[in-house]
Amino acid sequence: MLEIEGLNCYYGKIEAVRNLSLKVEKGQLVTLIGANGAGKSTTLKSISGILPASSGRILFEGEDITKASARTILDLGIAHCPEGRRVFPYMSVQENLDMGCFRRSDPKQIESDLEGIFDRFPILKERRLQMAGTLSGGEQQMLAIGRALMSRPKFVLFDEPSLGLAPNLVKTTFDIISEIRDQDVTVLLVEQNAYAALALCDHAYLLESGEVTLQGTGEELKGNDYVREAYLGG
Amino acid sequence: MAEFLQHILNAIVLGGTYALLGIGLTLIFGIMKVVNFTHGELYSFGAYMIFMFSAMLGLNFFLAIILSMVLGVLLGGIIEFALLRPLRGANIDTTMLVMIGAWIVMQNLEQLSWGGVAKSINHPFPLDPLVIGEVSVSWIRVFVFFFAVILIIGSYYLINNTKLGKSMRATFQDRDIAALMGVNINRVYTATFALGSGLAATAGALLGPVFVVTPTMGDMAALKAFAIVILGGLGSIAGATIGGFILALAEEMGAGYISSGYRDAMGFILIILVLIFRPTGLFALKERYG
Amino acid sequence: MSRWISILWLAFLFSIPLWMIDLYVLHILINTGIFVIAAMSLNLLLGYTGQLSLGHVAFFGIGAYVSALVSLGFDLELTDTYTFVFDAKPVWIAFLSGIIAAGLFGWLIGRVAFKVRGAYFVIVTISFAEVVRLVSLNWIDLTEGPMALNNIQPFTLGIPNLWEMTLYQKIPNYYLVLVVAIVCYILIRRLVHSRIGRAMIGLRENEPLATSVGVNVTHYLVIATVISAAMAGAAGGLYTHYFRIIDPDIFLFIYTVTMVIMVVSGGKGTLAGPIVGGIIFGLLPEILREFAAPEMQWIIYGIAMILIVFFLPDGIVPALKNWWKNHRSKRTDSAEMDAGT
Amino acid sequence: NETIKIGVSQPLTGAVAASGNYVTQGAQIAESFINDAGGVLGKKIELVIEDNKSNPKEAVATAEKLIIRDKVSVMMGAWSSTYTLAVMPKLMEYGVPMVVETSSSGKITTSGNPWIFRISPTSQMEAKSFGTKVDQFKIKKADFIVVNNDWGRGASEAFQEVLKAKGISVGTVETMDAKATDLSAQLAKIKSSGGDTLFVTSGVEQITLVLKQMKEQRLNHQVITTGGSSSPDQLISQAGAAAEGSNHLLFFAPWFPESAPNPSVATKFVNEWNKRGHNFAGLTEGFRGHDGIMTIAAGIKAAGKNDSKAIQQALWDVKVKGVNGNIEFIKQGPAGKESAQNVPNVYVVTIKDGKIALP
Amino acid sequence: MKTVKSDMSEVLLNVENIAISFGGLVAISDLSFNVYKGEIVSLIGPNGAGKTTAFNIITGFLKPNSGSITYRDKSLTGLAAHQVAKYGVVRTFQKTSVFDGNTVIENIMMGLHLNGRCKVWEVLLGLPRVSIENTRLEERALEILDLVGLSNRASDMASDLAYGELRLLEVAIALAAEPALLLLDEPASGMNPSETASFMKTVSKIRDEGTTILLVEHDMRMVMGISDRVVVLNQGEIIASGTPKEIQNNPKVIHAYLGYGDEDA
Ligand SMILES: Nc1ncnc2c1ncn2[C@@H]1O[C@H](COP(=O)(O)OP(=O)(O)OP(=O)(O)O)[C@@H](O)[C@H]1O
Ligand SMILES: Nc1ncnc2c1ncn2[C@@H]1O[C@H](COP(=O)(O)OP(=O)(O)OP(=O)(O)O)[C@@H](O)[C@H]1O
Ligand SMILES: [Mg+2]
Ligand SMILES: [Mg+2]
Repeated sequence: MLEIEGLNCYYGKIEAVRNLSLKVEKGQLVTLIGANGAGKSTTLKSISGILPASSGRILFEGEDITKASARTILDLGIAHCPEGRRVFPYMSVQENLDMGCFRRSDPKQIESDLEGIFDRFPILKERRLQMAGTLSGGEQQMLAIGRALMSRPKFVLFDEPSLGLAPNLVKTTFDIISEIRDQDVTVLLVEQNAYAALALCDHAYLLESGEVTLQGTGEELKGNDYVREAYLGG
Repeated sequence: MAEFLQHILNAIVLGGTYALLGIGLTLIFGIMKVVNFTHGELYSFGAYMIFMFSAMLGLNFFLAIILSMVLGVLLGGIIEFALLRPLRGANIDTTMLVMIGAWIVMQNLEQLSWGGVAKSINHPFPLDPLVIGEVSVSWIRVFVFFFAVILIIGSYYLINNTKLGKSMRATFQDRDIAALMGVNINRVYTATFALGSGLAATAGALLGPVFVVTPTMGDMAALKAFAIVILGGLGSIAGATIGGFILALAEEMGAGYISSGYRDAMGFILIILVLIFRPTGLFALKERYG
Repeated sequence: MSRWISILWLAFLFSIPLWMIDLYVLHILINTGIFVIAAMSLNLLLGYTGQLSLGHVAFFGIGAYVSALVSLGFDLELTDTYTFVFDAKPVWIAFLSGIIAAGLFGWLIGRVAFKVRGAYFVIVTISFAEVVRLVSLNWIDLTEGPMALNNIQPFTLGIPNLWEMTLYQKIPNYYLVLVVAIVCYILIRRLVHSRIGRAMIGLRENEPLATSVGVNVTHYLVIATVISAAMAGAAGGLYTHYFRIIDPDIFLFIYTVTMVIMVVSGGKGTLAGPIVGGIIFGLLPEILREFAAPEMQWIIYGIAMILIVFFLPDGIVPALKNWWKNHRSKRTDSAEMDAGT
Repeated sequence: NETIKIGVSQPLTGAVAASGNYVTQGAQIAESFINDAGGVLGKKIELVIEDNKSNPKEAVATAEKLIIRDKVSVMMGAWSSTYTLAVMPKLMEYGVPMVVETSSSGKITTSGNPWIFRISPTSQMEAKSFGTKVDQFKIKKADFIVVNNDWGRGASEAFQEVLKAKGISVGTVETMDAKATDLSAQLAKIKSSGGDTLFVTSGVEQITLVLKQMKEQRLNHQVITTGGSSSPDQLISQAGAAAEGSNHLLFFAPWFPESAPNPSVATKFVNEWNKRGHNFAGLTEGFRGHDGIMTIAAGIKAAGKNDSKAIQQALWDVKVKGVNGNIEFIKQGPAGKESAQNVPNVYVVTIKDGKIALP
Repeated sequence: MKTVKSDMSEVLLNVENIAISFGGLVAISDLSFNVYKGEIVSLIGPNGAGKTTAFNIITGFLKPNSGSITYRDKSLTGLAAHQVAKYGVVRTFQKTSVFDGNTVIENIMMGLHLNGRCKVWEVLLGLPRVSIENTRLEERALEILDLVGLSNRASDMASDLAYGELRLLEVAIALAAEPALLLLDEPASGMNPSETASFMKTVSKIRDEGTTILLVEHDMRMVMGISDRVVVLNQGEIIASGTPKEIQNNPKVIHAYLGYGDEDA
């Protein structure tokens, strides 16, 4: 479904991703692990079109989206739940969720999707009218997840979705992810909570200094000594 | 008493146009975070356009107003496209400097093309004023007031209740994320700037016939617009509206009962006081720490 | 190395009057120098604390007016029967009074800044400048209002009763401005390279974080505004005693804008920025004056600003620094390669 | 084939640019008149025109440039009293005479600057001259609205004095910022004062606004504008019916050049002005540039050489037939350091049936 | 309240009955707890429980509606944030927060603000002690970078750091202010388990050098692995406190916070 070939990304002169290639099959849950600064978020950003790749190719369902705008990419069905929450601080919870379905025009469906998200994160329903910027960190994270799902994507990029969530909600979040996978939504997941991510995924890539250094099934990576040592805390 | 009522009436009528200037700027300065020094120039541009259409080309007065509005929107769009788009992501001081440059260029182009002599525009309204009891107000001002009020309500609705309004706010709070939501960022930037500019040009087109048109007429107007935006709280349409009326009232009363020399000072003193007691303007948005 | 460059620079600046026979050029340099001082003072606020003062000209003007009034003397009818008479004082006392008065107003604005930041601070300063302008325009008993204060004494240097020199001529005025500018530069440099300067920069970058490590925001904003205002006041004093006229137009917004242009185009938050920007935008109008019609002068000025921003968005000095750094690293690279072969 | 340079400092941009440009156009007409007639001392004259940007500091800068860079030995300028006052110390410093063509402040000629030669009237002179005509206006109580600068305030003081001397009472005195457009507050106040006549001193733009807004607020005062630059034509075209019946003190009435003291000079000037396609409304200002340059040329001729000191001496004795009338100087100011002042003519015109008429 | 380690008898921080609400929303209804000298206490609880708000109140960023905060017998209630820092109570922020436009070492130098003594006039006069102090602060800054393991990035711009490094830098900045009590707000979020493990060692080191630590964190491995004591907050109230073991098995905590079957812990 998604295929990246030889991707290179720069921030000014800093090279953040180097010659990266990866593949995500339809319906799969693929995870990307790696140390801080390895280039995971950068990869996601260039897939969703907010950071232009400097070279390489990104194909989505056979279509080249390397140079496409974020809007086009969204319209193809890719949603990105970005790192660090990034909610619209001066908009209410409700308005933030509305932004999530900015490109949709099926009010009935939207209403039921909204209910679905409120079921998962009841606090959001309670805080519907609160300015998102005044939410607590975890509440903002829930909002960011909800907002990404509001576009009804067929492919979701999750960047550390469990960040700042309480353990019970971390669980909820992983439940959501495996559930949407079951609904045939493809997921590319970046997680620091590598145990959970590796346990859940179909395929995993290890990223180091902007390059893929290892890949395999979740079990394989979990079993790898190096990975255990460096990323799973021994 | 008559004098007092006259002052109040004057203030209300003036406040309408102040509010128009204020909301135009609150879109650009309050929401887009561009310190827009060309706001005053769009105001005088609107005034010159109605002069051109109505006084020089002899078009229908109301048609001339509409044309000036449209051209104001267009000019705003062009400025955004040519000057701000290449600087997307630059910090606020950088864009401010460009806008200062544009301001200087525009004002002197105006001076070059129209000359320094003030222009006056005739309007189709009767010269004899509308008399209400002891007070009076000219018909053109009544027209300007209602026109302004309609535009204010329209803008309010646009920002708060339409998809475009929502995408504007989203874009200027977090550009990348708005793009992720499918907002066409470039279009929103241009539209916001064009809309704000259009409102300024409209204010100019409305006030041109009331006052006279000169190349430097925009300077004070811009300064007041900034004051109004701050008074109301950044980015708040309601705030800018109320700020506009409050400023007009303060000026009118100050000039009437304290000293006309300090007329413009009234507004500024008011602003300092407001900000001392309510540091984020009258209608501020909340923030949190941590 | 950099010490040698500064010494060369100083030697050059001090030598100008020795070989520059065109007095008009000196006049322009004096005028530019005064504005460079004002721009440096603005840079302390805008560049280092991140607070944009769009009313900076108020401090400049207060310094100028106070200095003029103290040197001229004035009387104020306070009540019908009591008139406050202030005798004329020597110019250097007047100059110091101007600095102190501007500093005091800086303190006042700094206190307000305790409450407001960012755009709100901008508008407080604009409002402050407008109010001061209107006061100077309307308090005719004191300031002569729009009629301007005229025949202000030129600067006088000297030891009382022993030796005195009145600076009517260009050359001594040039040196005076140069010395004041150097003093201001040194003071600012010391300040920003100290923990006090770091506190200011911290405020600019992240106020809650700075507070959380113990930076007293009000305190440092007040310090910055007082010093900045006092320096602007000094520039104002120099202006008054050089041009020898002062009127409410000194508070015009365009002067603040000029200072901002100088600071931002040169590179805010850099020591050399306001000097470079000040020299460019101080000299540009004079250069243009020779070639273009009045409106065209302004138009070219505006376009020059836009172009600078487009091509050097961080300002000229940071751009030069970057260029120099790349240039050097390229050179050392190739040197290493040479050594390798 | 060297030229004799004459420095001109005028506001060509900024707040009062329109007036400065008219004066400059008048000066350029005089320049070509003189040069067509063979110049002075066998050389052509050349105006070096500098823009003082409607700003006193810039006025000083223009003086510096004209004197040190262009080495002119005589100047004309600098329109507003504030700019002129700013330039004056420079005249002392470098010893260069200046013909002052517009400024009205009394201070200019009383401060003891012997390099000043003013051809425009002070507000006192204007007021005094108005005093001889005041009876025809049948004033009982007068109000004032003046621009808040030396000119407006000076005029209001001078006219109040003359009126009070005639036993006429003075009601409200209001000022307005030079850039103010909304004068409704001041007018509302004036309305409640109960006067019958309103004296207005400001630029023509603001007078237009005063007239229009008076109408809006139903103010029925008789209007008299002072200061001489009010260009009634522009008022008629811009204020329309609101201008009807207003009276204007002028120093030149270009509609009736034949009734000027020097009809041939005035007619020639007006014809040339029109031929050049300049704005007719600008004539009430433009003539000053003409008269100023004519005076300077006469001074140079009388001096016999292009030398500041000599020109200063010679100017005292020149007699010039100007557009406004005959120009010759009397002494004003502290003894030994007197400035020179001309006593100009003052006219009154009225707008009647949308036309300019002599009352 | 029950003390866990009897040798920690000196109360460093005493929070008593604080409450705060925003508009109609009660964020903290009634919160009291102690922090003893030398311990690491974790404050945990569901999202929106009021942990960050409690930090804001303790460190002077917010004024509580009621209640008091005492630090070593001195009342902190109502003090401004910079004054609280002066007493040695320093916090980090949940949302990454560094001096973006500066290098890493400059960031630490700014954190060292309270360590410097020079007055404005001394600086303006350029007294020698100013430059001596500068050198001293620079050395100290390098030491701190060493401690958190960021020395290799000393001259990089803070804005170029990756998320995890930023989190370390934040802690380093706070350390520069020489806290006696350090409040860390989710410092390990965004770190992977290995990084968290090494970060835990850093935190222990900091504690061993005499700094008491109050920690807010959702990573249970860290909380359980490092804390001497855990306080659990829910909806603005304390629902439990005790040793990590006790807390882990407390049904109320499991219900409100941990969720059933926390497989990895
Ligand atoms: N906005 C930016 N500007 C400059 N450099 C950046 C920026 N964002 C990231 N980098 C650099 O790019 C590299 C890769 O960063 P990226 O954010 O992709 O890492 P990551 O794998 O997501 O790490 P983390 O787990 O900390 O989120 C890092 O070295 C970082 O310093
Ligand atoms: N300034 C504010 N305005 C309105 N509500 C606020 C404000 N600050 C906090 N809140 C609310 O108070 C509650 C407590 O917030 P706080 O940030 O303390 O939670 P927290 O325990 O730190 O949660 P998390 O673990 O998600 O960071 C939240 O529900 C939040 O929405
Ligand atoms: Mg990342
Ligand atoms: Mg929190």
